Amino acid sequence: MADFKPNEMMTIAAARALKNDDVCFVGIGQPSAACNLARLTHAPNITLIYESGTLATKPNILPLSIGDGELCETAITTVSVPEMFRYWLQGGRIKVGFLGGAQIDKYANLNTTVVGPYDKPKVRLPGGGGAPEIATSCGEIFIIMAQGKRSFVDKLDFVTSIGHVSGGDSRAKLGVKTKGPTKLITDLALFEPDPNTKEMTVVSIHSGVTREQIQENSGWPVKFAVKVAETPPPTQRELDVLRELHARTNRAHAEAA
Amino acid sequence: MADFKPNEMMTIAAARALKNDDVCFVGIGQPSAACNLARLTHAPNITLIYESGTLATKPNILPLSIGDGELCETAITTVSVPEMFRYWLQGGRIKVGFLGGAQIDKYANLNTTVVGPYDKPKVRLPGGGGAPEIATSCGEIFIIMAQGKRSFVDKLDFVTSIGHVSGGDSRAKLGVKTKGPTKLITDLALFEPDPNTKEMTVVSIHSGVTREQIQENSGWPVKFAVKVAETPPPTQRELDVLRELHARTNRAHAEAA
Amino acid sequence: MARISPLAEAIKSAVRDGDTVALEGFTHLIPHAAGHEIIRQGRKGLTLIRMTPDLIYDQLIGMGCVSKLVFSWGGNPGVGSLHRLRDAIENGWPHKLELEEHSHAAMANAYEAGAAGLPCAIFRGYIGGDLPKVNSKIKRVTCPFTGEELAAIPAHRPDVAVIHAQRADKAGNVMIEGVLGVQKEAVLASKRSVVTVEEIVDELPERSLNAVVLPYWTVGHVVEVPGGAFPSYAQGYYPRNNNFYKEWDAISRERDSFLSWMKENVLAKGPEVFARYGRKHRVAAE
Amino acid sequence: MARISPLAEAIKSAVRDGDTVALEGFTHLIPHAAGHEIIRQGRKGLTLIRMTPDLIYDQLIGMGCVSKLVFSWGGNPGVGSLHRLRDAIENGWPHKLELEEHSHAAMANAYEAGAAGLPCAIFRGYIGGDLPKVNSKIKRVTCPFTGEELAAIPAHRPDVAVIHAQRADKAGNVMIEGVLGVQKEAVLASKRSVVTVEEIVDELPERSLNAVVLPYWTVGHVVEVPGGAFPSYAQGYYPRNNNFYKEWDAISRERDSFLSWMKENVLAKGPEVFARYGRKHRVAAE
Repeated sequence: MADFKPNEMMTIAAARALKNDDVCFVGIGQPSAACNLARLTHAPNITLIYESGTLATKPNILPLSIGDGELCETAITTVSVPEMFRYWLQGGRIKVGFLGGAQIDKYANLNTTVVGPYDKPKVRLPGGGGAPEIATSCGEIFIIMAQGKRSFVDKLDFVTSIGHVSGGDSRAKLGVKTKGPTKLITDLALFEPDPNTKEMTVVSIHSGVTREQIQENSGWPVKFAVKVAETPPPTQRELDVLRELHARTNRAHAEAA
Repeated sequence: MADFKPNEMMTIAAARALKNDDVCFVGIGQPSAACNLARLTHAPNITLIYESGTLATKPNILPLSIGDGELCETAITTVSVPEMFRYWLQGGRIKVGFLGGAQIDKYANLNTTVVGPYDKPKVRLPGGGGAPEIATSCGEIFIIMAQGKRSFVDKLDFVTSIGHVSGGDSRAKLGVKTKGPTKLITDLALFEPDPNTKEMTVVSIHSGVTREQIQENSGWPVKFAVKVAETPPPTQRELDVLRELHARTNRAHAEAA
Repeated sequence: MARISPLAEAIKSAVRDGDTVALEGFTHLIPHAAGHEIIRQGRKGLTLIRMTPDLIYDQLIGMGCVSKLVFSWGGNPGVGSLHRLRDAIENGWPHKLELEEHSHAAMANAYEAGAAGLPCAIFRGYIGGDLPKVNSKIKRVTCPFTGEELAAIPAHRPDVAVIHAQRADKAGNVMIEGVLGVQKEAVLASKRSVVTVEEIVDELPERSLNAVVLPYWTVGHVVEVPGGAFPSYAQGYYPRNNNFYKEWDAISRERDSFLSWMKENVLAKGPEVFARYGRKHRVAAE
Repeated sequence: MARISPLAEAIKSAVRDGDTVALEGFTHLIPHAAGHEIIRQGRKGLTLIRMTPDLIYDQLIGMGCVSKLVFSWGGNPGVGSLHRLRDAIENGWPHKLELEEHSHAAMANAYEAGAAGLPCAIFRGYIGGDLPKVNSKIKRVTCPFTGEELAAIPAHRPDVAVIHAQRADKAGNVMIEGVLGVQKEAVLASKRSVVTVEEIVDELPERSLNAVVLPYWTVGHVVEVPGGAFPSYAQGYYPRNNNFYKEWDAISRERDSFLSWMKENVLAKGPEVFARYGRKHRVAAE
C-alpha cells in the first residue's frame, strides 16, 4: 500500500465522489484539486465551472485564485459574473457544488464569516462569497474540510450558508428544493446525512483511522452508520496524478514570479 | 430650388433635428433613413442603436429589417436583446428615440396595435414592439409620420405608447421623468409641444405647404405657434445624399436576391 | 444533454401537441427549416412564444398548428402585415387565435428571468398605455427601498425552444455570433430544445474568450440543416433574402395562394431543400 | 463622454472625499495603479464597494481612506486573510470600518440592476442564513404570480467606478476580454468612471461581432497605464503574479511593515512604475 498523507486521502476521496457527467461549481483549494484530480483520472469529461465565469474549463495547473488566466484560456467560454450567478447557478444548471468553511456543525451548516460575535469578532473570516446561494441552488453539495475541535463545532458562531439547518425536513420547510450536503469528506472519514434526521453520519472511515480519532476531532457526539465501510486507500495512480498536479502547479507559480 | 417630394422633405427635416453627439434608438423605415442621412451629412459621429442589439452601427445601405447583417457588421459591437432593453434602453443611455405609428393624437400618444376594438379589430396592426418603453425611457422622442385624417385622429383606438398623455403635467404625474415627444415631423410641417398644454403645435411649415393643408390632414383643430417658421427646403446635397442612399439600398437588396 | 439527430426525429421527440414553443430569432437565425418540420408533422394546439413572429409563425398559424400566440411585434419587417396572422385574428381562419400581447422589453425580460430560474421579471415599463388593460399577466411590484412601482411579468418557461445557430461541435456545444436576439435565454429557459445549425464541426473554431456558447449539457437535439434559416440569414454563411420577405406579401395575402405555396414548398419537401441556400457567403471572422 | 487624461488628473476629477467608489475586478484586471493614485491623493471617508476586496482594498483601508466597505468576500485568494482589513474590523485601526456584507449573488445582481437603471434587484437567495440578520438592506419581495418570496436588495449606484481594461481606442471605446467580472456593470451603474488600460490604440483591433465593448459615451476618463493591473493580470498582456499575492501576507501582517512598504512603493512613486510589468506576455487571440 502506498504511503499517503491524510490530506491526500481527503482530496482523493472527494475526487472519487465525482462522476464523468457531473457539472461542478468549483471552489479554490481542496475542491479545485479534487475536481481536477477526478478529471485527470476517472472523469475526463466532467464539467468544471468556476464562479469567475469560466465554463467547462480544463486547467493544466491548479489556479491560485478563482479567476486565474489558465481557467479562462482552457474554458469553452467565459461569461460575466452576473450571468454566472443568474443563468448558471440560480438557473439550476449546476449539479454539484463544493464548499468548505472555517466551522461546520452536525447538520453541515457552515460558517465562513466570523469567529466570535459579528459586531466584535475574535477572528474576521473572508465572508460568504458565493456560498449562501451555492448552498441552496446546486443540485447537491459536497463539503471538504479537515477535522478538528475548532472547526467541527456544536454551535456555529454565524450561519453563512445552510446545510440541513436543524435537521429533519427543516431545510425543505424553508422552500429549498435542492438536496443540500450529501457528502462531507474529511481527512479522517466520509460522512453522509442520515435519511431521516439529516445529521451527518460517518459511512466510511479512511484506511488507518479509528473511530476515536474521528470523535476526538469533532465538537459533537459523532453518529456512525450501522454499516461503516473502510475507505479504500489511494491507489498509486491517484497519488501520482495528484502529486504531479501539485508539482506542476508549484513549478508554474514559481516561474511566473 | 431643387424639386422634392413631401416624403423627402419629411426625412430631411427629421435628419436636421439630429446632432453629432446624439445617441439614437433607431426604428426601421423613415427613422432609419433620417438617422443615416444625418450621419452621412452634418452628424458624422452620431451614435445609432437598433433594438436588435447593434451599438454605434454605420450601415452603408438601409436595412430592411431591424437586424440585418449590415447593421451588425458595421457596429462597434452587438449585444443580446435582453441586454439592449435592460442596460441600454432602461439604463437611460439613449438620448433620442424615434417612433412612428398608425395613429397619433394631439398629445402625441401613439397607436400601433389595432384599428377598431382590441378583441374584434377592424385592422390588426403589428403591435407595440419596443415602443411602450422607448416612449418612456429615451431622453426625448422624435415622431415621424405622414399626415392624413385616418392617422392624425382625435381619439386613438388603442394607446400603445404614451406621449404627453392628456397634456399638461399628466405625463410627469405617471412618474415618467423623460421629456416625451419633443418633435413631430410630418410631410407637411414640424410640430413641437406647447410648453404648458403639451399639445403638439405647428412651429414650422414645409416649403410650399399651406395651413389649410395641415388642418385638412388632421383629425383635430390644429394649433399653430405664435411665430411659425417656413422649413427651409431641402438642399441639393441633402437630396443627393438621401437619393443615393435609397438607390444604393435598392441595388443591394436586388443583388442579394 | 445534447444529442445529434435528424430533424424529423428531433421535432418528433421534442415538440408535442399542446406544447408551449418558442421558435426564436431576432431577424437573424430564424429557424425556418425546423418550423417547416413542425408543420409537416401536423402539430396542433401549440402556444407559440416569440418577440417578433414573422413568416414562419405566419405559416404555422395559417396551417392551423397554433391556438395561442404570445408576442410583442407581429409583422413582416419593412414590408407590412402578416396576412395569415391577421386572418386568424380578424376572421378566425383557420381557427380562433388567442393573443397574449407584450412589449419587447417585457418579452426580453421574461426570457431573461426564465433563463435565470426566476418566477418573474421586474422592469420599468408599461407606463400609461393600454396593454395592461388587455393582458392580465402584467402586474406591479413595489420596490421595497424606493417605493417605485415597477412592472412585473411571469418568466417565460417554454416546453421547447427551437433555434438556429451557425455551428455546433460533435459534442453538441453550440456557438452563436452576430445578432444574438434572445436565443440563448430561450434555450436556457426551456425544458427541451432543438438547435439546428449550419454545420457540425469536429471542434469549435478559434473564438473569442467570451464567445456566445451554449454548452452541450444545456441543449437537447442538435441538427445539421445547412441553409436552415432561409429566408432569414446566418451571419458568416448567407445574407438575409429581403426579396423573399417582399414576395411573401403576395403569396400569403390570399388563403388559396398561401395553401398551394405551403403544399408545394413545405408539405411536399424535406429539410434538404434548404441546403441550396446554405452556401458559405463569407468567412465568419470578416 | 470619454476623455483621455493622465491618471492623477482623472482621479482628482472623478473621485472626491466621501464618495462611494467601486474599484472592480474579479481576480483579473484589478485597477491597482488607480487605487494607488487614490491613496497618494489622500482621499478620505470613502465607501468602497467590491465583490472581492483584495490587496488594493487592504491598502486603501490600511491607509485610512475608507469608512465603509460593501462586499461579499474579503480575503487574499488562495493565501489567507487580508490583515489590514482584519485589523480595521477587529481593532479599529487606523479607524473604525463600517461593513455592509452580502453574498456574491447579491452583489452581482445589485450591479446588474444598477446597470439596468433599476432601483433594486430580485433573486432567489439568502435563504436560512444569518446575513439578513446583520444587513438591513436585505429584504423580501413576493412574486405576484407564484407567491414565492424572493430576496431583494438595492441596486448599486456608485458615484464612481474604477476599472482596468486591455485597451481603448482614441475615441475612448473600451474593450475587455477574458474574465469579465462585473466591470461593465460597475461602469454602467456609476455616475462617473475612470478606466485605465494597457494601451490606447488608433482603432480597436479585429474582434468578435459580440466583443465586450464599453462605447465612449458610457465612460468617463480613459487613462493609459501599462501594467496597471499588477499584481493582478491582463489577459493577453501579462500573467497574475501569484508570488506577490503570497508575499503580501508578510508585508501586510504588521502595521509597521505595511506602512513602510506603502511609503516606499506607493507614496514615493507614480503610475509609471507599473510599466515594467506591462510587457506583452502573449497575443490576445491566442
